[in-house]
Amino acid sequence: MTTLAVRIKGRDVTVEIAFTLLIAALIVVAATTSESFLTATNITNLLKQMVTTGLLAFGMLVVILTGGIDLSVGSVVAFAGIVTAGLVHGSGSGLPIPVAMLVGVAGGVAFGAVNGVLVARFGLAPFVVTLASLTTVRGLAFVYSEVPIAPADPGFLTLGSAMIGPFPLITLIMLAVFGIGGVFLARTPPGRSIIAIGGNAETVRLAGIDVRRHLVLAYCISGFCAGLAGIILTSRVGIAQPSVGVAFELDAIAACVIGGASLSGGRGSAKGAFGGVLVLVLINNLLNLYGVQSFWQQVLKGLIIIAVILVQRSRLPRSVAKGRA
Amino acid sequence: MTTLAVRIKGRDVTVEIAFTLLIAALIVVAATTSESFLTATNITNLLKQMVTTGLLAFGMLVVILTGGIDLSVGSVVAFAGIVTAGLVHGSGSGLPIPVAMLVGVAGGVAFGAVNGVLVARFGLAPFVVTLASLTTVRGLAFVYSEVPIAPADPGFLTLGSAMIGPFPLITLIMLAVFGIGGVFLARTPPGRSIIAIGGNAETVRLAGIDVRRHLVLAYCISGFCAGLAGIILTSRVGIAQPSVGVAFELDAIAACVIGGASLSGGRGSAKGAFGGVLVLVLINNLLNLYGVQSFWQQVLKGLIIIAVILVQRSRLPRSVAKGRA
Amino acid sequence: MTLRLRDVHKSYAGVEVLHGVTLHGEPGEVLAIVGANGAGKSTLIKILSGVAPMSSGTLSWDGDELGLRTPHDAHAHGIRTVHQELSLVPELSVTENLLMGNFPRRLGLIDWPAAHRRAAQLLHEAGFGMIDPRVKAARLSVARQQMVEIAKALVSEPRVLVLDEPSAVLAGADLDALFALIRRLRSRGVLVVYVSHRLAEVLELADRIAVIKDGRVVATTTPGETGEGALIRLMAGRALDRIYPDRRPGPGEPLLRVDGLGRTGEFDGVTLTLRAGEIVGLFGLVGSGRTEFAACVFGATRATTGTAFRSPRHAIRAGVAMVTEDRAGSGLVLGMTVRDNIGLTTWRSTARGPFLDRTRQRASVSAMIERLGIRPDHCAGMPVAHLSGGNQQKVVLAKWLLTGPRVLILDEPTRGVDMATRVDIYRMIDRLARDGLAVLLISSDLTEVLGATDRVLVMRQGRLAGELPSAGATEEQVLERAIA
Amino acid sequence: GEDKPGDKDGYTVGVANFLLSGPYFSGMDAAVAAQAKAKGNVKIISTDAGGDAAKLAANVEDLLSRNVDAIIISGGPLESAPAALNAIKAANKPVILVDRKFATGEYTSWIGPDNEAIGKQDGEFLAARVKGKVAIIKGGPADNSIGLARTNGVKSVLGTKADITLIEAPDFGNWGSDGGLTVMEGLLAKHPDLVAVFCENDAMCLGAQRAIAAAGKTGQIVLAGVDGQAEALKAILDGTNYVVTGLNSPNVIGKLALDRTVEVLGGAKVEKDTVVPSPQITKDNASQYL
Ligand SMILES: Nc1ncnc2c1ncn2[C@@H]1O[C@H](COP(=O)(O)OP(=O)(O)OP(=O)(O)O)[C@@H](O)[C@H]1O
Ligand SMILES: Nc1ncnc2c1ncn2[C@@H]1O[C@H](COP(=O)(O)OP(=O)(O)OP(=O)(O)O)[C@@H](O)[C@H]1O
Ligand SMILES: [Mg+2]
Ligand SMILES: [Mg+2]
Repeated sequence: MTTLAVRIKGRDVTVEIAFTLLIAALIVVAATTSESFLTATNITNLLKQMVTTGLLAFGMLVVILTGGIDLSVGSVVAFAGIVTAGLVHGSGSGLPIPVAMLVGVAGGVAFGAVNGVLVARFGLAPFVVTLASLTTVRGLAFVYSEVPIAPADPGFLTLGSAMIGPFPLITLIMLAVFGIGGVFLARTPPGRSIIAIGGNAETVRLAGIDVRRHLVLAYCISGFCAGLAGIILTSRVGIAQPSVGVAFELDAIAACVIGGASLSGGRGSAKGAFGGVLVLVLINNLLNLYGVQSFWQQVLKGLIIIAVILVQRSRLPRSVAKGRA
Repeated sequence: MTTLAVRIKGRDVTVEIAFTLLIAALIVVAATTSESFLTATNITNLLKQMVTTGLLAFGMLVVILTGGIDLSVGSVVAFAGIVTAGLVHGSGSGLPIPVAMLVGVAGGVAFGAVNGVLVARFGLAPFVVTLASLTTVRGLAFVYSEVPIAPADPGFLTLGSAMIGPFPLITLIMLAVFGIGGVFLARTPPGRSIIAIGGNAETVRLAGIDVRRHLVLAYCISGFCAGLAGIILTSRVGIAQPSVGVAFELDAIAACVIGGASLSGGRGSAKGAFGGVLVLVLINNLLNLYGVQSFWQQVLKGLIIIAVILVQRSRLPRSVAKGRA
Repeated sequence: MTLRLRDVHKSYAGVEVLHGVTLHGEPGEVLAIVGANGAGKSTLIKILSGVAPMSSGTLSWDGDELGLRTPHDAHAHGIRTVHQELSLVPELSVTENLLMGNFPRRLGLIDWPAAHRRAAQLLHEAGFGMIDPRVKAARLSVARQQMVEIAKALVSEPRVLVLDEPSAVLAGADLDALFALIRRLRSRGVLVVYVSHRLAEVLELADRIAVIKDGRVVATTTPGETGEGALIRLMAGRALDRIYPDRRPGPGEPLLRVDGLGRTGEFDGVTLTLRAGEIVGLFGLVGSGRTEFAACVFGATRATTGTAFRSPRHAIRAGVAMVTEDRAGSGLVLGMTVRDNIGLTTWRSTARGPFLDRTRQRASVSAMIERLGIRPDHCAGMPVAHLSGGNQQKVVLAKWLLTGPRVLILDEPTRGVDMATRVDIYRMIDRLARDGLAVLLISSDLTEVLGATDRVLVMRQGRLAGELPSAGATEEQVLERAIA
Repeated sequence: GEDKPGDKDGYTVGVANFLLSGPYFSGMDAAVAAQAKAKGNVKIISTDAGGDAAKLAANVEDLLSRNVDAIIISGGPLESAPAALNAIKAANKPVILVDRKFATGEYTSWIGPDNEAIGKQDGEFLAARVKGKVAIIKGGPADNSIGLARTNGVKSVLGTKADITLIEAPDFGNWGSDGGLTVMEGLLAKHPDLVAVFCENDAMCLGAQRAIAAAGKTGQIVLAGVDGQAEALKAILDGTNYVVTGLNSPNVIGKLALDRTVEVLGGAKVEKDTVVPSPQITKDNASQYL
């Protein structure tokens, strides 16, 4: 039986290696086929470009681990951004930038809490709950300000543009989220409970753990990440637009699944999700560097995603693999 | 014990009654509060406007029953439309309209088949498979033609504008799909099997039923409905746009869930999904008649959806309700 | 120091299934609860463990009432339960399943090495030291999962340990380990509530026995003053002159021949022939590969050596039926009605044109409910999830009998089935065999495997380790072949 | 090494599209490319942000990292992209805006239409032609000020007319024909007595025209649009109830933009903002724009 366990371990490991190799391969291909790939500018771009998807992907991962899903993140990004910009801009009544940003993130957490309560307390399907809040929150973003807001204060761009040594500040922030988040999931009781809930909520309940509170927590984390992504995005672009962030949730979900997460919950890791983000960002960057025509980019992107999860699949036991979302 | 069954039955019925009452209530409110609601024009609009969502909702229902999901329908709508229009328009080489439309629908079925095979044969998560095809198929629609195509032949508009007595032809087509589809699900072996697969694929497989083939069938049906919706929409608008149909899948899914379908599969009915479509269309129509400003429409729509599924929830056994997508 | 249930009523959806149960247990005793399928044992236990609230009545410990609203409350009062249905989190390691909710921590973070040590120690203390705490629960056989479930209840020394049919999936040494554990706990003053259909072990283990029938306690007695026959009479309300039918006359022509079948890591070189009119037992210790062998023969998994059916479809066409050991996982569609579950195998074969033949389905289903005595008797329209464990098992059996099989493979078919019903099942198998079917009966129950069959095949670590005629063979003979 | 523009025979020009999925924008992208081909010595690298502001910034960064000589930004509905503009400034490359003039940030040159003027044109045309209820179908929220400008143009004319009542559709047509159709159906149900409809672009107008036809009100309601989309021009030429539009040709703008870019790279001193005239198109002159 030990041997079996080893074999299992061994199996997982092989897949992780395969996945890492895949990413390495992508990088090598990129470096060898496009002279502009390894330039400092491009690397910096990559580092910046992975931030939004990265943050959303981590939040999404936590929710997916519970067996849920959060479709509202794109709208929350827009809401947090426009509110923050509005508060800073606010003629005269403008808040100090950090305060305004805090409010923006808090808003994200609040929406997460609402999603969580509806899912946990009332047992509604996460897909529909967050689908509804996708609509509602987007509406609220426009209600708050139909027109884009570009805070005059140049300090507003700092967060998005500051560099720590060779690294963009925002990239370090995202890495921190993955680092801390990874530990949270792997090494703390609430983190483990969240994963266990995705595996078998009833069992967790029987173990005397408060399933509902943990579900709410998960959605709050996702809301937090979305809020954070929102203010970072706004500061990076320099202008807040209520229409921003449409379909962001899709890339975030794709990243998680590419990283080996199961949408039926209980399986997935921060490491994997981060890998997924890398893959997506590299694909985009490559297709751009090659100058692939926009619509063909879409065609290829879809095909590549399929190809990648075909590699991942080997991780799923057959039974799990059977046609469930 | 006799009472038990009756009570359980009775319980379901009460929910269905509640649901029917809800729809009735919506209609009464509409009729009494807006003089334009009961006008022939508005009723005809309603009948026409429910067609696209209706067709997509039925296809979606079949996939959802298997425990899957089909995010690609919006893109398939665009693809089927633009290809059909292109084939008709085709300078000189233009196909006869019915043939072109057949090709469009066939295209939808083909994409459905690809989704189905990836899910059934390779055991990939339906969410990601169809997410990828959402991207790819959208890309293909644009690759086929970046610009809208308006077939010169006025006969192209017939399908979308023909009336059978007081009823739009397209509405009757949609009703036929629900009618036949309802019987398919309730009264035929493949229909029942599709539902059973959503409940427990392994049990069904061991019962000697070819799970894979039924999964593929389910996605083909969804593709068929999307293709049909595509040609109907194009013929109705008179112009095929590669950009049409973004986020159509969301309304379709919402309709199914409002109608009591469970996204984890095995539960849901054609009747319910149709009710869900009615609710969505009525909400939109009402908000417009009241002249509710667009953003507030979004805000309200989300809230109403939540409200409605809160009514539906009473149908779910607690255990099922626990935080799963 | 007494645990008291007084006048406990429980209704599901307005239907009362417990009608005023009054019962008490003392520390340091084993209180056995026996009763037919659907009698209300699990329901009682769900109440004891805070899973389901009672409709009315009181539960008190030492005089003061415990208002149990959640499993958490039950834990707080030292009441630990092992439920009838396995409920591990498959994706997580044994360690995590065991310590869920109370991990050893360092600097606020979980200390995994310590956790694994703690888990290993727990398993060892429980007598299940053979299980590697690092393995994912999903990798464990049914039996070992059951052991983990039991160990889970011991994370903190319980005052009351409730076991709902823990022995159903255990056999041989594993079963002995469980009994030893129970005796140790009793000696430490733990009250053990023990639900089982295996009357022999109940009589061996229990200090007191409560018999439940149709939601009422019809008797409380002690092993001293009762016996199997008496208990069965109390449970079933009827006497069972004898449990196993007569042996059948010599077998007819071969119906199923398996030659050198193997599957890497599971079983190897299995050769056997099933003849018309015979019942063949397949005994083996847990993990010996019987389930895997059966699944492979049936075409549910691919063989690596030898040939079997290509798919369940082919097997069924050839007249083979298989009742799997995992009811919830592969036997039933829990969300569907009893009617749909029983009809599943025959939807297509009985279809009229493209349509289901509903009238025929209805007729054959109610015939089956009648024939197998599935309770409640009007359950056709009920969600199968609302049936008791044993009755669910009958539904699975019914589904397969409808295919009119010529070869019947039964993997632990009497698991969780009450004595009276077992007797019915033995009779039924016997009748089928006499009608010319060949039956392969996979079982971990020695008496059953000897009593109900014509010959016994013994599997050891995935290989056939011997064959005995059931008549005259002793349990020892079978066991020594089963143990490596 | 960073190579000075001018001291080489050819240029590489990056085109950053905010989104291509619309005939106007893909037309713009194509026009730029076509003109580059015509010029011969200009290489085009086109990117699409798919409507994501951050991705636009990212694409601009990608282009800069590929060391293009200049960047043309087709901002579509995007109000501004300060960060992107800053990045380009930092790399001191020229940036030419087409169609969309960004509200904030520095750019080298802008070439585009005067959307308010186009709106006024349509307004005056309608004012001279109809009395009664005139509906306005907007493409999307005012975070896209292009549409807003067009509507304001119309309002500035019709709003002042005593014999005209303006009715704004409650929801948006999302710049597409299908949207135009459904919004129009809603309007017709509530206001059967409309005499004219103005849509913020031709695509929506074409859909609205179908709705009007389906309601049998073709004789009663005329339509006015903006852009000069081929189908619209044809409808106008055929003398349908689609009576007017204002040309906002991506071909013209795209061509000018590339020429302008090359001038800049050549070191020429160029006009900062260039408004491309948007002639009114009616039955009389439609043929010359088809
Ligand atoms: N969730 C439920 N809804 C409705 N009825 C239920 C439910 N659970 C159990 N029942 C009914 O309650 C009765 C007792 O069920 P219970 O599971 O307690 O029986 P049991 O004694 O454990 O039987 P077994 O020995 O087969 O496990 C049965 O008639 C069963 O159909
Ligand atoms: N603890 C375990 N960990 C991993 N794999 C196991 C374990 N136990 C069994 N297996 C695998 O499953 C096979 C059979 O297990 P299983 O217990 O189902 O056999 P069985 O004879 O059907 O016993 P039972 O039916 O009583 O469960 C073993 O041969 C082995 O390959
Ligand atoms: Mg029970
Ligand atoms: Mg077994």
